[in-house]
Amino acid sequence: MSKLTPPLPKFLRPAPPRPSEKEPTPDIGEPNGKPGRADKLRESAGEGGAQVIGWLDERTGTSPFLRGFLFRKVPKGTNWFYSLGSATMFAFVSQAVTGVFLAMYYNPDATRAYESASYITNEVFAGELVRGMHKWGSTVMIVLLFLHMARTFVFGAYKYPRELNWVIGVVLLVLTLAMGLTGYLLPFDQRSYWATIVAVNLNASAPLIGPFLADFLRGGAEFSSVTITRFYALHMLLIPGLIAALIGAHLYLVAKLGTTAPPWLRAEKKELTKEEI
Amino acid sequence: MSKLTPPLPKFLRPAPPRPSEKEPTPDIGEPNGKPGRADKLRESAGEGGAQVIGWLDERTGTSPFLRGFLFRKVPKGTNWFYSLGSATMFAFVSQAVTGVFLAMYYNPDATRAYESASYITNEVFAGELVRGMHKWGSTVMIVLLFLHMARTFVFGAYKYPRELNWVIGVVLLVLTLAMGLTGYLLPFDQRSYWATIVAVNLNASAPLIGPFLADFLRGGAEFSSVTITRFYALHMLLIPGLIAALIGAHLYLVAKLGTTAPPWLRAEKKELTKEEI
Amino acid sequence: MAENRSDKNRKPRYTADRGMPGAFEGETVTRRGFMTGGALAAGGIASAAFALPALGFALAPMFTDGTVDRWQDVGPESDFNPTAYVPKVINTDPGVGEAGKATIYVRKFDPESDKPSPSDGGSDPIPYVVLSTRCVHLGCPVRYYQAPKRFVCPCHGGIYDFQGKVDGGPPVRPLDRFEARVTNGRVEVGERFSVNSELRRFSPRDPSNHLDGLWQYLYPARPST
Amino acid sequence: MAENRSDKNRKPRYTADRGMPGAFEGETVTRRGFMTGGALAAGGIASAAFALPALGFALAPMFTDGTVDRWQDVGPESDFNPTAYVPKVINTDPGVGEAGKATIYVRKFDPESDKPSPSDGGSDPIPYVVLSTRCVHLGCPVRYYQAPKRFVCPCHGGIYDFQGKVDGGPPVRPLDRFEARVTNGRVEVGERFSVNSELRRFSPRDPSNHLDGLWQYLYPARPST
Repeated sequence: MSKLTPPLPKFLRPAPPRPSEKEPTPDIGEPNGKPGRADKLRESAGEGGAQVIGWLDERTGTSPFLRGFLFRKVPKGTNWFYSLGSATMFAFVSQAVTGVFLAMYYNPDATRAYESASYITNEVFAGELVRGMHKWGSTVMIVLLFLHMARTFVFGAYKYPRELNWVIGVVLLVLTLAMGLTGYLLPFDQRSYWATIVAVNLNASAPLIGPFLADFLRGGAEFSSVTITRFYALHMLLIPGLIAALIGAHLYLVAKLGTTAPPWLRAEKKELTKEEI
Repeated sequence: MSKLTPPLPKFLRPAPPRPSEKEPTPDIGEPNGKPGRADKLRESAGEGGAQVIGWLDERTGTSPFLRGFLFRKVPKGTNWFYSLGSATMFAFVSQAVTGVFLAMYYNPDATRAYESASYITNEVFAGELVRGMHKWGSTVMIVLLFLHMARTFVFGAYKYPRELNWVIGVVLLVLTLAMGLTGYLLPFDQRSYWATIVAVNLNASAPLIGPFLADFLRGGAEFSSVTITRFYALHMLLIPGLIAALIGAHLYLVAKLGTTAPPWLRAEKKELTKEEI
Repeated sequence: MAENRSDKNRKPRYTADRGMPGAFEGETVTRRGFMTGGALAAGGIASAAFALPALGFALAPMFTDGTVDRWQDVGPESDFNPTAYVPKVINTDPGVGEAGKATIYVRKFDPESDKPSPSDGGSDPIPYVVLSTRCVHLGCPVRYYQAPKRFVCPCHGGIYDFQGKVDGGPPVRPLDRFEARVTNGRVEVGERFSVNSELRRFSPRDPSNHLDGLWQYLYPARPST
Repeated sequence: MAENRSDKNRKPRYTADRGMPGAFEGETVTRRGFMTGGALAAGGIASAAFALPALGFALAPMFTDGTVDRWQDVGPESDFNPTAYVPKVINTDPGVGEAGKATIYVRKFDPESDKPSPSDGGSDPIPYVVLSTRCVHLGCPVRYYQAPKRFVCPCHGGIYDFQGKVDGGPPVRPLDRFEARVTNGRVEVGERFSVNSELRRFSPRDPSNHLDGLWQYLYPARPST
């Protein structure tokens, strides 16, 4: 501000306009007739929505990020195989949502678990559907995960500078399989029970750490009332928390490093270079 | 590349150096004697660590972010009150960790809940301590949250452009109180039971939506075996998931918009401006 | 004309008129717009396909009938009289152990003093007055004292008279009642129901729900009851 | 000298020598470095204060004695003979309902054929041979067939002979056994224990843990047993 003329005290000066309050640039010409009522409504509704979005955008600065993310350049040759990663994530989200709702009825007690699972299936509205989605969705997720991994491997998308993302993906694979293992016990029928016994004893067969690993999973030396709550806690809290965090890191790296072109296009490019010579 | 001289085929050319493999700039002079063994070890260990960090940094690009985050400029007058937000988050993390471990033993069944809570307290190693941390930690978190909110209000840090962060904070407050409410039922003693009955009926007293809200919380018209699993699912999955996501948004906005100076410094600045005139 | 005006003020209707390269004649939607819309619609349908059943699954208990259609024996007729309440324990949900047990107060119906009777339209009055101990303020258990013939709630001091009507404190309507009948000389207790201050009968409601005057429309019944 | 060399090659030891403004004499750590270190140390201590007990809480079952010190009656002595196994059901954990029940096979000890006996050092041999049905391959339940006098596991075809020793298939050691004693003419079953191929006695181990030769050191016992 000028220091020559004594200015008004600050509280008397008009506030500088906030960015959102600037005069709207009149890109819509003055209407030459009275606007129709419907038009006016539509316009003000649109403006209201734009104002809300503008208000949010001004405070969060998401629009440059969103523009960069949604309209980013992708390599030539990007095809349907590139959607396998998103599909896997969608499967995870579906598992998370159905899982939260199943937890509202499920009871991780050795004497009540089977009963509550059958209550979900037979009594609750849409229970069979939701439990089925969770059960078959787990298989779908693992199939999609392996397909996504195969795509990455075959297209060579694990190479520099994407090694770290491959490593994170492998950890996600292991965690997803651990979800399958811990979830298998929860219906607590004969199949669940014996499959878990066998799986825990497989863990016990590792030299040196095996017995400790099995004891950790069982919560003691024998399969007891603690085992099923422990599997439930791993299935609901520990492993999904880790998976969600690692999916975040995985996506961050994908957004940062971009995707690769399919190998056949890279080969074409190489040949083009040779022909140019 | 030059198109005049025929270059080697690509696979015969030496690979261009990766950024991490560039010659290290010799800021350490050539040693004039043979380096001592311990020194050498120390140096190579340091270099190894630096290489791992460099490898990660090259692929993730975290160091500019970290530098910006850790060495950002804060306003003059930033004081201990500004740590209340971090303290609240630390309390949440502590609740999450102890909660995951408590879930390994807790059984959300009306006939077993009290038994498993008393098993945790009396039988498991450090159980009294961990359950105590979770119980008292919830109070600590709510106290810290209110202090953080009071700091924000008194310092005027909710004003433009931080209104959205205040709104998110208020939602976090409500969700944290909901955690307190849902967690209170879980030990399932007389106090928990009647407090929850009263709380659910308080919800039922809202006109129009009240009865539906109460039915949603109870999982039916009467307090039944579904009520406690439902409270457990809300306490463990739905509400903590929302809180974690909103804490992320809250922190993003804090990092983006920065912190405010205390009001007395802003007042000083105003006076300075006047004096300058 | 409004049509002309909006044509003038907005983008041209046809993509060809906007000077887009490769536009087809008569094309009104850009291909990018179409793809975006299609992707959003497909994503929306896919999300709804799993989110809606899951939501219905979680919210279903709000819309299901919670009443239990069974009669529980509480003792022979000789246990009860019209001048004093006798506490009895019934089981509202066998699945939750101790928490499923509820105390009720039972006495014989007295045609002289019990007017009006909360009967179901034109049917006979219920032969026994069976009161729930759930305080209709916030659900704490009330206790009956014989000397003043009053029910008192320990939580916030609600007081009910001998008929279960509000006599003081915060409760919003009389104590809930239960159906009762006599079979082979034994008293049996059935479904819960709520009453308003005139003892008019309503479907079972939560404590804290008013049932008088216009209030009854602000606290709707469960859909299936 | 190494000291001189490192002084020359690294940053000067004193902050004053590095030309820092406001450095004190003899100061070796910058104030920023000290604050950073202090904050990290305080944060580390605070995190450890809640993370370590929580971890111990979660991992404690790995280090606690899982054996149950109680004797369960399985029937009178007249039920059993040395030539055939009789199946009996005991309860290993009453808290888990059906899942806590386990079948065991019991027969009388035969001093002629049962050599060596898995006795505890110099004590008397256990008067009854009580075999666990838990296959030591991966924990499936084995079944006894009288005709071939063999135990067969349905999961992966493990076969054990009349003494419980491995006769074929993947199992790594003989079937686990239980302590047994006779009290007032009734047979009582006690703690589980494991044996290796020479029937030497070990603390109870998981299935799939080898106990012969050097293997036994690769599969440690639980710390408290």
